[in-house]
Amino acid sequence: MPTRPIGWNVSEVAFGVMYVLVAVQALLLAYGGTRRYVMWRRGRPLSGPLDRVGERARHALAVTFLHRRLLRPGYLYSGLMHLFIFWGFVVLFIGTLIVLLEADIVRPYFGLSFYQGTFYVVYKLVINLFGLLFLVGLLMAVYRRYGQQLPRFRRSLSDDAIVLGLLLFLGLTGFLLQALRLAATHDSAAPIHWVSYPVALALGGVDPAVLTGAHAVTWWSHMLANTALLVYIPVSKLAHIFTGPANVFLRATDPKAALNTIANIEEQEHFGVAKLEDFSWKQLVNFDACMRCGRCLDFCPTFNTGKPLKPRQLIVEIGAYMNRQAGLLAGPAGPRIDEAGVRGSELTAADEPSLVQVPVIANLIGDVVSEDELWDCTTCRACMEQCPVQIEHVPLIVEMRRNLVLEQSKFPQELVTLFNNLERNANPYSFPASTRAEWAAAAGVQELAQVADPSSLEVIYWVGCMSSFDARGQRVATALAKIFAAAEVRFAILGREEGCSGDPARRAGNEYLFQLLAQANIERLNHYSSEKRIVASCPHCFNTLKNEYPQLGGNYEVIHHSQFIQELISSGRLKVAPGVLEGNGFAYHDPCYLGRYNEVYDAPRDVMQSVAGGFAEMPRCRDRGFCCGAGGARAFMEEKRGTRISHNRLNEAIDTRADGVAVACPFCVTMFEDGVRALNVEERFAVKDIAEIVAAALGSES
Amino acid sequence: MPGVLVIADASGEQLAATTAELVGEGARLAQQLGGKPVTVLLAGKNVQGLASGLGQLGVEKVLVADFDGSAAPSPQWSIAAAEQAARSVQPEVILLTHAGGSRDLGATLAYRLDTGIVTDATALRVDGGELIITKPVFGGSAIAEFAISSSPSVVTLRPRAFETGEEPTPHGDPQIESLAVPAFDAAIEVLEEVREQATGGPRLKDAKVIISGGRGLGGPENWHFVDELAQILGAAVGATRAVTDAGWVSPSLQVGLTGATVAPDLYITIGISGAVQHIAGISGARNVVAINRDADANIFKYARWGVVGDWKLIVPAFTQRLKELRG
Amino acid sequence: MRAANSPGRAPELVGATIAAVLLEAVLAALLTLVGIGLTSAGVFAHVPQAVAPGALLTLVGGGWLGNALARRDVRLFPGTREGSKD
Amino acid sequence: MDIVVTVKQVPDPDIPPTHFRVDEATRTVIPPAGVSPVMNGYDAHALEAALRLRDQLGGKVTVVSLGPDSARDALKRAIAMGADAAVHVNDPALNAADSTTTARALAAAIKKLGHVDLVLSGRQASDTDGGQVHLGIATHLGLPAVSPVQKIDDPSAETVVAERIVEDGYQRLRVRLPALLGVSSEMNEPRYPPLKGIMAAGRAQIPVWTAADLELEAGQPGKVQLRRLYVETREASVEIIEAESPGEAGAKLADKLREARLV
Repeated sequence: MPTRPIGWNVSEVAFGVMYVLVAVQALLLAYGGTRRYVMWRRGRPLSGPLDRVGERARHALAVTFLHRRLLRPGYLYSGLMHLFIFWGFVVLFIGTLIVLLEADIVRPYFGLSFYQGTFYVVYKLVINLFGLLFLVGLLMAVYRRYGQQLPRFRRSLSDDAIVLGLLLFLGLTGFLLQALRLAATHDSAAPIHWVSYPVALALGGVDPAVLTGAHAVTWWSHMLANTALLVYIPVSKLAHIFTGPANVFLRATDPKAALNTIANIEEQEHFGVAKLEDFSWKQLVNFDACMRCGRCLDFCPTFNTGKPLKPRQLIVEIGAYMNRQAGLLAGPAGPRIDEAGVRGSELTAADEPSLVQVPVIANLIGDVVSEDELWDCTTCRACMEQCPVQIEHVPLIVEMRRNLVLEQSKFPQELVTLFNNLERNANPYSFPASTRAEWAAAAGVQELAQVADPSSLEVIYWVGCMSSFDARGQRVATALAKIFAAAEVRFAILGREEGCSGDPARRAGNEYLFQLLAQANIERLNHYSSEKRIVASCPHCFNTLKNEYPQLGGNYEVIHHSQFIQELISSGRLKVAPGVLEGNGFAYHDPCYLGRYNEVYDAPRDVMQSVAGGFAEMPRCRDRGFCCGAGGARAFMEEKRGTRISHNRLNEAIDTRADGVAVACPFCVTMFEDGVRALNVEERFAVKDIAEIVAAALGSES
Repeated sequence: MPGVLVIADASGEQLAATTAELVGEGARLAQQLGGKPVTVLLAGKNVQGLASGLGQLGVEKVLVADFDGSAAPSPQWSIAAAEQAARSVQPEVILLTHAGGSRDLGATLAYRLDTGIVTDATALRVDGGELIITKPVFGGSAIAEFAISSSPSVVTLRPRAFETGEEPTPHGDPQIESLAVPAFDAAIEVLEEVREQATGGPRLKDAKVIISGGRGLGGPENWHFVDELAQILGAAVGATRAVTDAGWVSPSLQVGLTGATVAPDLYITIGISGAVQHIAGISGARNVVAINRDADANIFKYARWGVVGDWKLIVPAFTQRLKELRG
Repeated sequence: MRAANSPGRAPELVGATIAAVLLEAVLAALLTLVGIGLTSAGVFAHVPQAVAPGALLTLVGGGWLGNALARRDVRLFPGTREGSKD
Repeated sequence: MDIVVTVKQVPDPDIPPTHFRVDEATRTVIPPAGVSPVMNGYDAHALEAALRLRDQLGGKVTVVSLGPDSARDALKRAIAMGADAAVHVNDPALNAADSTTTARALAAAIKKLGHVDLVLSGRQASDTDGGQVHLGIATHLGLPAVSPVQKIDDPSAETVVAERIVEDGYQRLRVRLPALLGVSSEMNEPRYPPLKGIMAAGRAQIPVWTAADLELEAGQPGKVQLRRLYVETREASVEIIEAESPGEAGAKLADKLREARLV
């Protein structure tokens, strides 16, 4: 009957101490956990109760136990690494409980024992397997962080080393204990401990007394390390064991592309976030959920061009600030993550407020997070898309922008011009609203107001400011008009009745201006039957109309022109001559607000397929695409820090050997057009909206 | 014997260039008003020497108020001097230049004399015995004609908008009378006067004329063409975002949505295609001139005059001709 | 805690003394000690049945104590009192 | 320090010249559709300067504007930016009046306000580009005036130091208070109003003073009459200069500009 004596070679004193330590562990674990909870409670209450709890729970479980967000294309290594550590940890923990069950309950109370025979054999085989996986995962982690020279791991914290060290030590001492006992007791069931068995054999020749002594020492260190780990969890990044799943559970479920609205803004006294208490308690959990994997940095436009804003640092520093207030020695509060020195970086120490100098009481904006960091963000969503625990960086940043704009009116000078123009002309430029439809007259496009019978129309074409005023944008709008004509789509534009959708104002934190602009547009759109489909050629307008206007009572069916064109082609209404493009064709660039925000990845690709007979896919594409640098009202600000985002992306497109880049957003167009001129490749590299490419393909037809 | 009083800008070492224009226009006006005399007031620090120079311009009578203080004369001293001169001469018209200290001197003087003033005039004419003053308003978008019903009529003239006297008959040494400046309230004390070397001409935001360069110029080595032109026209220098991004010139020169918003009378662009980000900054410009090789460039949509071709050939000739025109 | 909880205030925490939480803390501590007593008895006097309840009491008592201290904003770690500029 | 700022509402200076229309009969501007008038740019700089002085030394900032009902928007903007109070001088007899009458009316209004340490005005307004009314106000109030000012230094209860822009340089002047300064755009960047301010402006009650309130004998003719207001006719589309050679074109361009008296 294979089994083992529980507590072999463990003195009564040792056992006594072990149970006393339980008190210490419980005390500090509870203290740390409560301190964090107390901090969260300081946040604002939610507007309503949590919605869709069941769905949230299912999602959280899938993310936690199946690693839905950790095991993703491009992240196989780190995904498996974490899977091994996670399941190793879980199974070993259960294993310990089983022993406790046998020793302290089943035996004493029922005089029975299940810890033997077949169960025992299976138990040992499984425990050894997961123990091994645990070690493998940890070694992978060590290599990941200290072996591979990933830019995002250029610097690590003592916390990172402590956590890995503790876990490794536990795993190794665990197996060592086994091996020593096997060697000392000549256990007949030794081979089923298939991992530690070889070690036991190796120790075979050693004097049993020595083995027994070594065993005792190892036992103590193993148990003390275990205590240390449990105590360390709440004050270190290990807290993510609990906060991670919690954050995933609490994630925003409403249309992910919509920013929250400030209800009856006129009555508010206080706007956005100036201090921790201004965040909702749900948002505060974000800062405790981060365990610094750095995936948020991989496709981050500001991190990869050496700007002050680094999403991980933002979260870590606010988190550390919060934990210092909580009275916890949170790991990050020690040395700081500092990605300075990544490629293209021109950062000086001055660019980054040093956390070490941040006292417990400090200004969130200014001392903990710099204004530069907040204004750098293009709101491209790359960080949120990649974050395994679904931290919501962009809304956090916009909240702080809101405070700077609406309350302190502190923001880059360029935005003053932008806001004034939006107020006066309902467009970001200084053109009178009355000139908005001038391009249309030339292109023979009708304004809705002039249409005798609007009900006869199939769609309303939402042009957007860029395509209404910018000569380059007008070419796109005209191309689209040509496509509509070719497919005999009855359409009209709002023209002079159209105004900026409000996206730049909202992303820049001027929620009030956004609501003014949005309400004006909703009023007019509702005036014309709101059943009409709206086709938008600007992903920013598209996203705002589709996902944010409902917040203000504007519910429309909105689609992007790439979707509409695909529809026209697949339904056969639009005849295109495929493969009209000779040469190497185009690379396709995903606009953030079309791709990541609205998951329209395939429509534009299908269109490229059918008109250009294909396209070049860039390494960074789809949900892992790279921003052009225009989002979040950045298009209207100067890019003073770091290197140019648009150039970074453009070089990637050029490296595909394509003759040009195809985009589906007027802002991407201008960013890249400026880029090709600056890089002096205008002769050999084109920038085109897919609408223009399609229109060109029509040429041979009509 | 009433006539025209010209208050010359005597702040500099020698006679300001505008004085000739004032005297020239003053004489013309005096003619139309019936052969009235022109009197010039020179008020400032050691201006005695400048008086004879006025003779060259055909001036017969000069009032000289010499400031004997150590520092520069305070605005209030200048006003006191001007007011004293006006009261003694009793002119029908008082002319000043619309530049430097004369701008506010003219206005304050007018109010002291309880009469009307029109500033920054570009043309004067006597119409039925009445002085009609033309000036651009709304930054040059419109032209206004004013008349002043009270006397004297105080007018400040836009520099370079008026011809200097056509070959004045040199009048030998003019009759010089020194003017005693009465006591005045010394509420303003001059601490120091700082002369800055004319760095890059006027400020972009307020400039009446701006020369702007774009990437079409090819590279920073060609930027001196822009600077030279600006020099000659006393214009400010501007640039597109592409140019400032490329680091050819300081970012402070950027005109456009993310740079300065300007509204000059004349905006000359060289090698600028006219991206919306730039156009957005110049929608207030009155007269845009476009020099660009691409005939379809967007800038021509906003230009009043355009030249299509290689700026390398156009600009030097343009600059040369301007030199000639401005003597 | 209440004070710090009021929104809009700078988040300096009013560090309470053990005295302020004496009663609850003492209760929790007693519970813990009873637990430890039981486990010790179980181990040293060879009454295995005492171990499990003992351990449970230790766990609950310790947890309660930690939670009580945390809620009353007692600072257990050095250098984390409000205003500390380290 | 109690500061009065004079503000004027003007047609949006960004109206493209091609869209600029005037009614020659009434000698007034016809603004293009959807373009609302704005606060004169230099006045915004003056207000910003006043707000900063107040925040530094305490006291009160009052804005005064003369103009028709629409001018109230400029005053509301000023309150939104942070002004403590506003007065709207609004009287048909005054609104159409000339610069001398305007100066007299504003001076009377400021006098009526009582104690004032400093009056700040924009160096000129972007409609008439006169740059004289504020100096008129100073003369009527018997205040020392400095204009255009690019910088205000060590303000005290008795004096301020003003940097006055002159040809190729500036003068540093110590000015005894009360005084009037004509502010130029070099001085600062006007702030964008915080939302609280915008809301406060919405609720603000702005007193309206008429000529009678100011004891002005209204209706007396001004000293400066606008006889004519017109827009120079010009082709909407660009005139491309043709010539044998590029060089010739360049020279011809110079002549064109000369004809137009632009150089």
